[in-house]
Amino acid sequence: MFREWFEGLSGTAEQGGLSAYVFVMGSLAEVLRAFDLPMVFPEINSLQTAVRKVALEYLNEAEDFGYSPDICGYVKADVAVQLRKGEHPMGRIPKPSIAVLTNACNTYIKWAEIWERMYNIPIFTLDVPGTRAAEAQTWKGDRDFENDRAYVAAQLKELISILEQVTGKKFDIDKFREILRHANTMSKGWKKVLELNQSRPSLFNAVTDGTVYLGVSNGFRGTEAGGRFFNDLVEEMEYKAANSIGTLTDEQYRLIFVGVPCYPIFRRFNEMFTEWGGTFVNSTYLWFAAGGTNLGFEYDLEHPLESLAEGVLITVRDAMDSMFFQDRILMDMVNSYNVDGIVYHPIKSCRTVSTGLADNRRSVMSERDVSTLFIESDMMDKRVVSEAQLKNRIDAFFEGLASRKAQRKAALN
Amino acid sequence: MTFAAGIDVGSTYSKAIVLSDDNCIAGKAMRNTGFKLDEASQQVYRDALSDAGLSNDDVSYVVGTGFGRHRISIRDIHVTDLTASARGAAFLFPETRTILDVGGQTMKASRLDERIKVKSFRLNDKCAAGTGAFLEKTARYMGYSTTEIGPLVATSRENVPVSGVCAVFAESEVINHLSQGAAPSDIMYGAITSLVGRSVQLMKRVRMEPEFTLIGGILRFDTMADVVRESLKTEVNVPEGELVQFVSALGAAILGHQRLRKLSVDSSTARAATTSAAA
Amino acid sequence: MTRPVFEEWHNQPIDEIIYQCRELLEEVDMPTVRRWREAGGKVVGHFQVYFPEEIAHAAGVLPLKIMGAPLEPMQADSRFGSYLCSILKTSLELALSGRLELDMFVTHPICDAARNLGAVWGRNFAYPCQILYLPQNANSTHSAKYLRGEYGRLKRDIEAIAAKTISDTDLRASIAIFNTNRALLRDLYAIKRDTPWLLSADEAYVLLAVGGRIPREEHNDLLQTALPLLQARDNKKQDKVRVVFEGGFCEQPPLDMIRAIAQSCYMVDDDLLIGMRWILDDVPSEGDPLHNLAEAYLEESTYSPVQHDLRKPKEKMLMERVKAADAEAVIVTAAKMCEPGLEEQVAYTHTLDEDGIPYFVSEFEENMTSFDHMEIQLETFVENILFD
Amino acid sequence: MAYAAGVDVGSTQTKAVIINEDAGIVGRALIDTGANVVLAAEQAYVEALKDGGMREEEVEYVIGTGYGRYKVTFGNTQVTEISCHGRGAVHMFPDTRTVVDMGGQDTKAISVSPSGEIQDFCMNDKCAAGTGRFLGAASDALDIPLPELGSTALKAEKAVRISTTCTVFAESEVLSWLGKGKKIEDILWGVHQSIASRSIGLMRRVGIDDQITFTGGVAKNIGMIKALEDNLGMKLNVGEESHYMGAIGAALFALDHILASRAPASTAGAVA
Repeated sequence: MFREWFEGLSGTAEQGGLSAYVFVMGSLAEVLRAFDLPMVFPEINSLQTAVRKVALEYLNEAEDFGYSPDICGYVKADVAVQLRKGEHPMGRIPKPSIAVLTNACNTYIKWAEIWERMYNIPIFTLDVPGTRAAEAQTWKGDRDFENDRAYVAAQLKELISILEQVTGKKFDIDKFREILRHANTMSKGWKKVLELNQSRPSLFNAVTDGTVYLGVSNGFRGTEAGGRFFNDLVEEMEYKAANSIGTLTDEQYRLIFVGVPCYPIFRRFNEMFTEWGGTFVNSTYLWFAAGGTNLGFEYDLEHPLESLAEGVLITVRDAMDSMFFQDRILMDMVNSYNVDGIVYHPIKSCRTVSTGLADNRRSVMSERDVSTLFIESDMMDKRVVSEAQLKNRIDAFFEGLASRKAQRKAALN
Repeated sequence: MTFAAGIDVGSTYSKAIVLSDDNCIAGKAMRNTGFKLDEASQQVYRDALSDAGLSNDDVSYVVGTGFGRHRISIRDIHVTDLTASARGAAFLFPETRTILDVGGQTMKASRLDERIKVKSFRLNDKCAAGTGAFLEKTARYMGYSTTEIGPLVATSRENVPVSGVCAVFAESEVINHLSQGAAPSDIMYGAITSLVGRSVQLMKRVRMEPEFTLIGGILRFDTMADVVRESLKTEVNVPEGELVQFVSALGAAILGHQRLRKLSVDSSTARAATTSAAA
Repeated sequence: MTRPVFEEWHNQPIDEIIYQCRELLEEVDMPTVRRWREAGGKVVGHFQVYFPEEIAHAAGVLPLKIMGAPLEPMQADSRFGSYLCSILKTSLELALSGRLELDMFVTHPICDAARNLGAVWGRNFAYPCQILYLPQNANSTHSAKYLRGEYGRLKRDIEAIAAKTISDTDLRASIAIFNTNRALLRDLYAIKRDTPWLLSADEAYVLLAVGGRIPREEHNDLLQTALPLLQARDNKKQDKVRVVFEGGFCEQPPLDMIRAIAQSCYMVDDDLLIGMRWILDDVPSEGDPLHNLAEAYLEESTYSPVQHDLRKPKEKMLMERVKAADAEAVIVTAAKMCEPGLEEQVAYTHTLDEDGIPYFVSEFEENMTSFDHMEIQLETFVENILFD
Repeated sequence: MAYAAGVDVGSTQTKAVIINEDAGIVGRALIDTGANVVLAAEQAYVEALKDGGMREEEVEYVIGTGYGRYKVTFGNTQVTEISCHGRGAVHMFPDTRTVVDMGGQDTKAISVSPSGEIQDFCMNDKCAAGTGRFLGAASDALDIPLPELGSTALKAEKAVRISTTCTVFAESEVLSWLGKGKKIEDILWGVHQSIASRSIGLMRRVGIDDQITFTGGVAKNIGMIKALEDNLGMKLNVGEESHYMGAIGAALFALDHILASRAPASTAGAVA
């Protein structure tokens, strides 16, 4: 699926066709597809350079251009891709005709400013007010919610008219309704798949397999293929659950992963856990990086635009909540997913997902009897990924889990 | 014959040069700085004078520079080593446009214009991973002294990558390499390559242009310059022998003579003014 | 509040006034806040950069600018990871160490780290902690209307802690006081720009910054007294480079660093504590006050790396600042680990290169104590501009 | 009589400890790790045997720990130094709930259960800032031998605030303070303070509980003990063997293993 997708992009690049740069936390694919705008996810392009072990070249090129070693690695890898006229290990990345972003990550805004300067293209920031304080979500009917929704709705109208100018196409509400239908299928499926992993043994690894599903949900939202993929996935997982076919032959420890994966050593990172019989049953990455698709929000096809505003507000807000106010959600999951440990992985690149994880961890540990591991590295920059140090901490973490287990057994006998 | 002196008090070594007005180096000296900066500057100055066979009265102007420039009590003025090294480098290699100065504690890159003014400069301010200390720590860790780095690397056959995240963490990396049987010479070479990587990056940050002149203590090891040549794929200037460590002191002395000329012009015009007034 | 919380400067010569302001700023135990609370006053702490302080003021609550402090974040460190700016840690440290007591904490989405601070603060303190969602899309026709609604929400939350309803009359009165304050600050900056020898950069900074620690009425008194005294100084004009300092919009450089710069330069304009000077003109007093505040935030405001506005490309705005201040050079700084600040540096330097304006780039941290790097850069810079 | 051994291969020093069945220390050795890690492990072990006056065959089980734990080629298995320091500390001071270990390039804070299990731990991640090495740098800069640093620092009147975090730059900051005429002891005390505050940050992450045991090479430094105690407002456990704690813990795990293999019902030694 991804190959196809990247080949599609290379095609667009060669023919110099239109393309929209979008982000995973609120891609607004539903709207862009209605205009048949090919979507480019710079975040995914950047992480691919890390997975393909060439990230450092790209980072260095951006740092030579003047960007600090301390800023987001995704931004820097993309700057280098742009400086290299779209050259990318997986193909050619087209230039943007427009960039559509949300405030879910403030660095998106700084990032888009770079393209604004390079290409002077329209930049559209859909501003989605998030939850103001822990446990303080507002809902339909509440005056504060309506104030936010009116704001989002107005911006969506503005986005649509800009897209009409950029593409020279009229907005087609029926086509749009069709796209929402597919998006609904996907959200339903995404939610179900995550829930199914509560079963023992766990059916998929939330960090390795989960990241692949995430890619599909971002790249194919609003398409029939995307909907089908998740329907099939649900079936597959239900079958595995019924026949208790686990992802590990011998599941010892059930873990939650908090943060963004360590892409420079993606497989190896996971092995350091599976070696000890640990598997990730869920990951906050699958919530925020899916832009809240995990909520299973379904659009009301009778009132597509109104419902879009509500849906975007609720899902993007949830993506943000799952970064800032996630401690509560984690506490609940410790029970529902029978979790032995939580792995916190703050990274140098990203303050959005990393700031305050240490505090989050404190509050989870104060309310739940669960082991946690706190390891720092990066999603892009192998200069700050020290495998030896990671292994040392991970081993100690499992040694602790092992002796806890032993103690519990002893207590039972 | 008038003389000017340049005194460069660096974090590790202090250097002094006495320069005649026909730009000949009359005498020079170098010694460890220690932490009594003013004392160090006076001693190294005295050494340079005796090397030149001159006395303090023979020297009409003293310019201080380097990390300890503010503490040199015998100075007439002080300038930073960026300004001083620009003059020094341009004196030795008139076409110099980009200077890389790698010392024990800092790494500096600067770009000059044709009038030897520093147009743009960058210092490493992250951590020591990008400085000479990184090499010295790596060497010391493998049981070699700083002076042995040069000969050691000369025997290197391949490049064992040493990521320069943290000068101290690099040590545990070195343990692994060593216990996996890598040769110290190759590890050292790897360390130098990683350091050069950072220096080249710093030069790119100042939008480097040829010619390149490399100065500073670390350039004592020819390998450093060779690796820079390789990665820039162009020739680089390196001052002869120990002169590579005296470039700032030299530049300071040159600035000293400039000031002297300016002062004499001013005073003569002043005299002219008074005489004409008298007439 | 009848009794002032900051009287030390009263009936003092200008140097003494400035000294007292510096003392207050460097006092990490927040004496003025303590006095205010002892007198029964409530305090809303708001994280740097912009906050509509008029709304808190109208409820008789002290709006306190939380801008970090020169101290070791011994407790706050355990709440955060390695890769973070200092101001976030030291701000939380002020509260965790009991130096700072609040009745409400507000942060806003100026950057990812600052936004997350809302959740962190909330987990550590019982009083209300929230995020004020200032619009990140300044170019929607609906932004002002939305912000008006958001201010309405904030107003209700402040009324709750103040146990007082805020009338439009209250708001108009507060807006008038803040208009005066903004006008006085514009005068302060005019002196900096037109006669920089009359007050050094560090003096100007402390006169500005104390405003974040005391009621605005008091700050107005202070400035109304100080400005004429400054103009009456008979300092000689010196041969110094006129520079613009960019990069102080959130975390503040240490006072010693500003002093170090002032020794060799005239800092004729800067973005230090830009939030206090965010609104450029008087906020109209007639009409709906909250709407006027919202409108002013979007339409009558300066720029910073943490607000995206299609109408204000930051590098263009910087060039205008340089021109308006008739500056010869720019010091492009950023706080260590400040994502938006560091990203902006690239656009700034590329434009400065194109326009051939001398500059140097550096990073600072609010609690750094040695400036070797800063000094060598400054001196080289000055040496190369002044002598030939 | 069977014996158990632990070999802790650290970044700067390698320690070996041999204990008897009653967990009494009968032999120990400490050498510099140097370039050849495998050799260092062997030497330390051999010296510990010599020190205890026993033959290698008498040792039933050997556990390697520390950075070079996989380089203890003659060991039966490996355990991380984190588990070992926890275990060792609780053995030496049974009421230990928090362990702070300051070594060559990292500082660890560990919280342990009464039975010595690791509940939680934190280490410096980004770089060697605020580790024992910081003191090494200061001692180089001031050329005062490491063992005298602490006592010198305690003569201080007022700590100089050290803001540099980079271990290597510490050297130049220390020098520049000297240049500015600050007293050596005040600067040193500042260095101790800055390390203490960073490690307390780590300790607060795992939660500070009565009692705290201070282990690792730096635990010999009275200045650091004072700095930590002042800032924490509580006393620390510091033992003669603090330096050997990792090796002791490893030896105890080895002993668990020996006993467990004799009595299969036992659940001890789950780690090893």
